Amino acid sequence: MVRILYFAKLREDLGKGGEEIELPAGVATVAALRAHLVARGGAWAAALAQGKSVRVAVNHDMAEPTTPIKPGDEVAFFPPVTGG
Amino acid sequence: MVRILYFAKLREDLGKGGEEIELPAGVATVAALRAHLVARGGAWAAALAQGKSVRVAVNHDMAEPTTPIKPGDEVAFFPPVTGG
Amino acid sequence: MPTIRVQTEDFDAGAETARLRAGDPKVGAVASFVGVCRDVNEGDAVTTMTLEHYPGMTEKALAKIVDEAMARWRVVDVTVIHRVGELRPADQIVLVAVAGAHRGEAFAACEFIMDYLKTRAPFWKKEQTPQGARWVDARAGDDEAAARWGADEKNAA
Amino acid sequence: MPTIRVQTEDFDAGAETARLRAGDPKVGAVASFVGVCRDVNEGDAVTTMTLEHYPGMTEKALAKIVDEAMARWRVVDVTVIHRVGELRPADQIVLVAVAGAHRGEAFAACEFIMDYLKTRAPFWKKEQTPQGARWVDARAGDDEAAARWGADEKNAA
Repeated sequence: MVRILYFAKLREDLGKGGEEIELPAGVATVAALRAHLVARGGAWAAALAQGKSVRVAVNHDMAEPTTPIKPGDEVAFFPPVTGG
Repeated sequence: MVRILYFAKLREDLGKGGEEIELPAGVATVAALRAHLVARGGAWAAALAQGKSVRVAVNHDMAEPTTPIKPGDEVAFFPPVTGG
Repeated sequence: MPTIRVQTEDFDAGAETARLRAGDPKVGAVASFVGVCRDVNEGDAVTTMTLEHYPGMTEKALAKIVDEAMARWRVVDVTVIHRVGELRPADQIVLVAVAGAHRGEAFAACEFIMDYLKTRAPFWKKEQTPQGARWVDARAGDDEAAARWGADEKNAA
Repeated sequence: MPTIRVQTEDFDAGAETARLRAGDPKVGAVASFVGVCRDVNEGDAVTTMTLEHYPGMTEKALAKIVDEAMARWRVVDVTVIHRVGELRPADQIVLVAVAGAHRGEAFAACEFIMDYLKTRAPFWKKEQTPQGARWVDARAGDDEAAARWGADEKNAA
């Protein structure tokens, strides 16, 4: 299981703040997890498609597409940050 | 007449905070006034000699050796500033 | 020991800055920054703003930014306070205060922390305007500001 | 309208900064700096410090520096307060606070004013140490700081 969180506009567009999913076989990086979610189609494809500005954190650290993901991780998807 | 002021270490070294003097003939710049004061010898030569770090303001504006001086001006000599 | 807080309440910038330097007579310089909610953004009136964040990650991200600043510059101590929740124009949003022996390093560390906070700390602003609510867009200018310090990741792009 | 004061009394940096931005909801950024009297300088303990200035020129020199900053950067307002007379370690010496729409310009103007103040405003520090009284020497580093903004005159040299 990985815990996935969504924030800000992504949370609104997807209609949820988070979920827990079983990592499918072969999904072991941020890029692969994102592609897996895009494959759901609909709002998921629209919000997370390649080219959309989406930032990802794995276990509270900013991550890259190549950052590895393993069961037990917390993975957050969110728009570019706008604090300050 | 010009009004001359001395500040900080210069004031202490010269033993006075200021004086009024008649501008001698030919003394029409900051450099010429400084040379005129150095010619007094003693503490004046020691404090104001060429090569000593001395800053000058004419009528409250920072001045250069070539800045003109005329009767009625206020000319201040002081060490490099150290505020803040 | 840096102070890092994420809170809904307002803060007293003067008291925080005084506390930051209290007790260390080696401090000769305190540089600080307060970010304030403006009443207009991109030409539209802003009536309220809501700041969302990522509890759990936020403090950790801020601590990392502060640690990096303290590794780059010789500073004595740092305070970062960032508000979340609903804010109104003229409300304070963020305080970054840096105490150090000398001003150059205090200024640099303070501006570095703000630039990194703007591009790496998980906060998001939503504005209420007469035209409706909208999420604030990240600015390329903030990435450029962070890039001056050597940051290569982009936030806004 | 800039506020420029030279005074023996202490100041409340938080209150001054709050006042600086009050009433202008276009202000999104307040950068400020407080210089503090340290208890050590060049390896020697400092028990008290006396700040001398040039009454009549001081306010004018500060106003000129602030005007130059406001011509270079789009900022809304500036406060500069500099103390004179006798100070002790941990006492505040100077406050420079700049309010603007955006942080980059507020930071730049604030640091510019401090750098120019250190090299162009007629203040002189005399320290009391266990070894006796001494006038503080100007630092070449302060000239270098001012030179970053294009200043060509040297103060310390």
